[in-house]
Amino acid sequence: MANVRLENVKKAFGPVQVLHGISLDIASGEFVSLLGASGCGKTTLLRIVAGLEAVTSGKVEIGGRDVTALAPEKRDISMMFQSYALLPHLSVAENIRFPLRMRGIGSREQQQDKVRAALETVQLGHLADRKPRQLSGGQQQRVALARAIVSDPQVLLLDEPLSNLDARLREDMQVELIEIHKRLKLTTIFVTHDQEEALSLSDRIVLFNAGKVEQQGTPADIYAQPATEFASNFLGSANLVAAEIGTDGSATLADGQRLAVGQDRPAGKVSLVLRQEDISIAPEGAAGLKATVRTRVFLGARCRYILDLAGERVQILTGNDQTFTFGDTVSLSIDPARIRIIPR
Amino acid sequence: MANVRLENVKKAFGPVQVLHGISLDIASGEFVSLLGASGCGKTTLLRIVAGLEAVTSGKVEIGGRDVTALAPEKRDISMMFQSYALLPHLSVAENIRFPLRMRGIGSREQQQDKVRAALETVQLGHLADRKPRQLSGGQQQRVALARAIVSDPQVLLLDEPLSNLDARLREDMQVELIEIHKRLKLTTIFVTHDQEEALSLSDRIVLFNAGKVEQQGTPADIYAQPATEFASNFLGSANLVAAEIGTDGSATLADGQRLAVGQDRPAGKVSLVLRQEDISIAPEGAAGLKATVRTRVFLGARCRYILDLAGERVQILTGNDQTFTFGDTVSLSIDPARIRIIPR
Amino acid sequence: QDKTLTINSFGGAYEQAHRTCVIDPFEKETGAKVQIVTAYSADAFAQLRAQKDAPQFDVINFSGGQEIVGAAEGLLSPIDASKLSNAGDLYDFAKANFAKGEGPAYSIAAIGLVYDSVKSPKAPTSWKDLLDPALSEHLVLTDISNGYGMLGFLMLNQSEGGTLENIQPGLDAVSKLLEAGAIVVSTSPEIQQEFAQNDAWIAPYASDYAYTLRKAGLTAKFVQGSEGTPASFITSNLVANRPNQELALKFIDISISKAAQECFAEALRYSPTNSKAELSGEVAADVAYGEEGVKGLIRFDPAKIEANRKAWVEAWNKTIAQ
Amino acid sequence: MASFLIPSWVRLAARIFIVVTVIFLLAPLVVVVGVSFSESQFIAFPPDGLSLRWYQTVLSDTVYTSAFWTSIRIALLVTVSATVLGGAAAIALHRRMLPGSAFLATFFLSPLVLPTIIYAIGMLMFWSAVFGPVSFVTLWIGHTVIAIPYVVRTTLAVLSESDPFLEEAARTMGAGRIQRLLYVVIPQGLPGLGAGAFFAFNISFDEAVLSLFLRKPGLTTLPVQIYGQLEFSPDPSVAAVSTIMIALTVVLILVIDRMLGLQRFAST
Amino acid sequence: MSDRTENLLLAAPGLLLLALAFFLPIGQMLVLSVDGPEGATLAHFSRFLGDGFYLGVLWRTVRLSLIITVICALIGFPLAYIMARVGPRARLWLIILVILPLMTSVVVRTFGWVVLLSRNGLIPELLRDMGLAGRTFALMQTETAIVIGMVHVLLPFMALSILGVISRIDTRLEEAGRTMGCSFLQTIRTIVLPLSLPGVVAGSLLVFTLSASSFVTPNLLGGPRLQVLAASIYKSVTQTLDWPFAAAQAVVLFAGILLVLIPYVRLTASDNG
Ligand SMILES: Nc1ncnc2c1ncn2[C@@H]1O[C@H](COP(=O)(O)OP(=O)(O)OP(=O)(O)O)[C@@H](O)[C@H]1O
Ligand SMILES: Nc1ncnc2c1ncn2[C@@H]1O[C@H](COP(=O)(O)OP(=O)(O)OP(=O)(O)O)[C@@H](O)[C@H]1O
Ligand SMILES: [Mg+2]
Ligand SMILES: [Mg+2]
Repeated sequence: MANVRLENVKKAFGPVQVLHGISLDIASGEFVSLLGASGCGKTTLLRIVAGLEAVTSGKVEIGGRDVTALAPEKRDISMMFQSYALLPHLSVAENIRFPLRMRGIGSREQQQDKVRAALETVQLGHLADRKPRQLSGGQQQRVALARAIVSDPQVLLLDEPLSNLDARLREDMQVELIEIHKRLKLTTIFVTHDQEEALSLSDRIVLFNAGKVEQQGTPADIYAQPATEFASNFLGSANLVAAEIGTDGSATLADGQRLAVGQDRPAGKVSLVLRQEDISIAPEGAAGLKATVRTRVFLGARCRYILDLAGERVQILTGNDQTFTFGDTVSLSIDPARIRIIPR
Repeated sequence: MANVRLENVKKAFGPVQVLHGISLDIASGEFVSLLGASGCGKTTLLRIVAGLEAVTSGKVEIGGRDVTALAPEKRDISMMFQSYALLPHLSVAENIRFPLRMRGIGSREQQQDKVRAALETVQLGHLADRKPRQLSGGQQQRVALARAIVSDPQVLLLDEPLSNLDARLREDMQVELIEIHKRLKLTTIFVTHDQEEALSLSDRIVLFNAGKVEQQGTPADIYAQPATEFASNFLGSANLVAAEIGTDGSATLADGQRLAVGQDRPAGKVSLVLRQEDISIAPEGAAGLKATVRTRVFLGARCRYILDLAGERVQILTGNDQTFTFGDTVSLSIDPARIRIIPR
Repeated sequence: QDKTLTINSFGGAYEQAHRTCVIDPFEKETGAKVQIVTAYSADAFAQLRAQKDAPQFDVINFSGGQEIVGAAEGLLSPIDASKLSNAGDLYDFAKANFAKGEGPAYSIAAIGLVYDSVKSPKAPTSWKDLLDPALSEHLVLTDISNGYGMLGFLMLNQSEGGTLENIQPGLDAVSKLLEAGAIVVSTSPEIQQEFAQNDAWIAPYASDYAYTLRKAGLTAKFVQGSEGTPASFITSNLVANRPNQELALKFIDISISKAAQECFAEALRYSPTNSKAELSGEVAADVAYGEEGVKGLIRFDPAKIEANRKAWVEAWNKTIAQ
Repeated sequence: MASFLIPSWVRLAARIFIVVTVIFLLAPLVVVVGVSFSESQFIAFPPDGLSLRWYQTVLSDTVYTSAFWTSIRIALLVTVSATVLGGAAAIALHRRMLPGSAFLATFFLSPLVLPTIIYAIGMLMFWSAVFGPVSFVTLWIGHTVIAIPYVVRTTLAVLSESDPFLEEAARTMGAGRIQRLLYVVIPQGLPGLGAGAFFAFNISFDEAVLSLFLRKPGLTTLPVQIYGQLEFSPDPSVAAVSTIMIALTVVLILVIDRMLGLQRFAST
Repeated sequence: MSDRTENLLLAAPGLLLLALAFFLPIGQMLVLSVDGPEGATLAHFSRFLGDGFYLGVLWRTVRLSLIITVICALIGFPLAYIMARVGPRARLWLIILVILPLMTSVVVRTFGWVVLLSRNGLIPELLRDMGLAGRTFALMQTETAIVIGMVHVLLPFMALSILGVISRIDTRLEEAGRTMGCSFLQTIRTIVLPLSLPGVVAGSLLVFTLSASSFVTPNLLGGPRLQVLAASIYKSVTQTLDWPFAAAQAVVLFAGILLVLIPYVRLTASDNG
């Protein structure tokens, strides 16, 4: 068990500055997700924690010890690579046994038992003797996952471990991860591009933006109170609608429709941040803002509408109870407390 | 534009039988998604359509022509690989220009324009001169996507093209894909592990199970009427609850609770298939089945409850309006028409 | 008719002398052109044999007795002595086997003792001196795959009481010498190397090489052993199956001419085989000169050597093997 | 890679290792260079006296320059022919689609297994019997034969480590056979082809035995010339020739590097 | 055109050249090995195989070739690894240094060694000065000298063969190894070495066959007292003019090399998939 501390870590690849001073404190046994846009530096950060990449400046501590210049194999970490990095010359079972062998954990029999258990965890018991090249993409990813968790390291670094798995399997794996995490109290840093995954699994979410920490907090906090436009945009896929706050505190849209907003704001031009799942939709005639349906996107359990509201494109996410089609006029309502306002 | 027809295609890798006789008809300009568990043979099927893998038996037609033994380069297809297969010695721009160069499409300037446009589509205009090795995982994936779409082939094969992208980017890319598809009327076969993606993008979904086509149909059809247990399980993450149909046609659970079921069924022991998003949850006291909350999983816009219903584990997916915590007794209701019954 | 001849020569200073003494006069006289392939006898012979369907040499020169095998295998043409204007001037032994196909000997290298006149504690006088323990750590023997080495060994053998029928005494002496620290080399440059850098004092080898060493600035001297001086013949042979044999014969004729032989002796210290050749005193001192001098030379029967070569080489190899 | 990924003692050991290896590799060359400036007639080291006389000898002697050009001509031709033939064969073998690929790979190694002299004699006998006199072409063919194994081996080894999907990806992008070779397989095999081509050049340029037996007047290669010089009158002129070769090599590589960025090539 | 035809076409020119310009001439030479005065005979083989001396020569050839191959691999692998992992500038210089010796004639280079190793050469003198060797100590004409000279000649072949393969290995595999607890050296042993095996195999095939069949260097450095098979063949061809025996020795050498190589290739090929 060990905490991880990053202190103003900067990293540049030649002229390309990738991390602009990251400071992070991850408690022992915490499960932290890194969320952020593609190319924002998540993998780079993991690699720095693992010791695979030297920092340009800054400090890395694991378990209270300064490891900035410590070799990876001395850090008692385990990392799953985004590209899997399976050893092509070893079979699946040998790949998974590899960290045990290298760290000298247990006797040969114990190692084989652990390998078997890890293979069962990722539901690949029947493929133990295959070579990685003979596996499908998702199978390879699971082998990489099994290899990362088999050795019970102090710090577990997972780089998009479930991206190539179908929904069922993904849920199963999430459950396994949580259980392993709870059982062994591993400090886990988890990179994912799937918000629901991050929100459901983590003790804490760290939101990255272009090499900086944009916001961090518990899933509920960070979801409910995005601190910046980027955060709300990234997490909730929010709509931005231009409006003007009148003297009475209510907002007027471009076409003159008005709605109540919760926050007290000085009058002026603003953008309303409307999260797509906060807006509810009803047939014409109900109270609310009038909008026209442009597209309906079927998502199975849910449904996404693209609407025209006061000349702006608005997306909403709703259940599948009522259906509207192209051209229908609908009525939108939103809890004023959930509307955030940012100056324009 | 061309249709694609598979006729009883079988494929084995040595002793491992992977495809057990697949027949598929994909109309010209159709957008078809392949859904299925990890390792079920999706990639293999794409590779057969591309001509990269010889069939063990069966026939492949593209545009009405038997191409079973035709070389891939003569098929006017374009394929995005699950592992990207970017050419390491070429820059990003050169990688994307590659299919144009190979097919001799347009002059050098036109090619460069197309490359620029494709790069913009995947939002990577600024990285044109990098080598693939200097990109993040998601960036590499987008380069592969750009390379697949740049040459406007008759048939576009995409193998999990968006798995490494964050939600925002993923939505953007989905929109771009749909627009490209509409504009050029490409026949598209799309492998994904993301159901919502499949449901929202496709004209048709083909559900795979262990090398066989389990079901196919429009997204709405396949979602609403899963034909088999596997289908309902895979698509809706359904719960199976043991019950006994009484003579009055209602179902009795193990603990004696009763509920109405829509289908007419002879009396006897059955399993009820309850889709997790069809069940609604209310505080104790409301009408419905009594259940106890085991876990609540926060998913941002949604929330998943794991409940104990009549001694069985049941998952439900709901909005975030009301929250219940561990130990709460709640009341579950479900539209009888949405309950499917399968004999036990 | 094609007026070019292809011959082999032995490279380096030898080839230069060959050019001045034989080739230039030949070209001047006939207007023909001579092309040289630089090759030792052994390599040239291998090439000749392999190319027997389309030989490239017109005249081929050997120093290691290869003409005997070549003649026996029909690779060489018999020579009609009457077509060589200078044949009459040759000593008899130099033209003994014309009919078989062996060409005339046009030079003789005398095998004796090459020693370092400064470092060596005493000037050797006889082959027996090779066995002097004081010298053995500074003695260089030559492998018998080398023509000079073969003759040197046979002479040592003879001085130890052996004969061409029995080379065991020679082999015994060699193994004794090796035990005492002598070394074996297989090519001439290695001898130079040993003398120049590695404290070698004495080696049984040819007179012309002593001269080469001297020209290279070493303090090497040559003496004939008192037991006798074996001779190595350099022969000039007419290759069979070549179109312009007339021209080739003319070339051989010039090789054995008085002028050519004097020139060779002057340049390289080879002993002439032309009885008419006249040498200056300085040159004469380094070679076997005149009827008498030549008579003192020992010629081990080349036919016997050829017949036994395989066996001897094998025996020698086993003796020296470490 | 991050600097601390390699332990400092390994760095130190690597430095020492490189220094020792370089000393080992260069030791005889230093002797050769040293000897080339010697004043004396014979090869000795350290040289006694300094002079450039051997350079004068070499540069004014047409036998060396003409032998040099003969060698260069043959070596360049052999580089091309051996790389093309060997590279093509290696690519075919790598794809493992021919029956008995493993056997064929060994087959391609066979010219290395026999001492060249056996081949030289065989080739000379064969050529004389079938075609008559040997020529430049004979030597070219002979050198190509003994250079091919190098190209096949090195290329095969490098290809075996490359991503098998790349060629497939190129096919789906419409790359025909030739294009695939040109734009995917060859770039992938480049380090092997490069090494093989260099070996081929070097083998031909340094080959003495075959050249010795297959030569004829006017067809003398530099190694044969050097070999002859050493056999018949060893003097420091051979050292001077070799020193010139060393200097030429370094200059050539640096010039190519300036022009083409060899380091980029070397890094793939 | 099918893929198979394409590959046939690719391989055919090389195969054809080898068949016509190698196997035909060499076959003609090798049949001499059973050539006797009265028709076919195995006498040349029995002469070789029945004689301890020649068997000794064969054994020395194989033994020295093995030693040379192992040493070349031991030096060549780290050398190639370092070359692959240093910066591009340093790599260029290392490559130049490795190929420089190749640009000097083998004979001349070997002469360089002769000068260094002989009795008054630099190295024995150094050893003598340090009191490590006796008065007449020389490295010339020892097996050590042969090994030194041959390693020098063949090391570049080994190093460059391995370099090509190592430069193709994905560095992320090494990194993965490190995160799984491999020390640097363990990574080398368990990941880099197995993955560069094709290069090591290629290199050792070249080095082994070359050292078994080379003649100039062993002959100059080992002298006539330490014969290797190639030198013996050379002698039979040019000195004793006994070509049938030379051919028989060549056949034996060929067989000997195959005997060593086939199990080696088998053993290493199975790991290559
Ligand atoms: N070379 C091979 N030898 C043996 N089995 C193989 C080979 N290649 C693939 N398979 C097996 O074939 C099955 C189908 O593989 P395929 O790659 O088509 O799966 P997939 O549906 O794409 O899975 P994923 O979603 O995980 O990518 C897998 O179970 C895999 O293990
Ligand atoms: N060797 C390199 N040279 C230059 N830039 C690089 C190099 N490696 C990575 N980058 C850049 O650094 C940035 C961060 O890369 P990183 O792999 O950490 O992103 P990421 O957050 O993991 O993205 P993804 O979700 O797409 O995997 C990217 O913009 C990438 O282009
Ligand atoms: Mg990443
Ligand atoms: Mg797949």
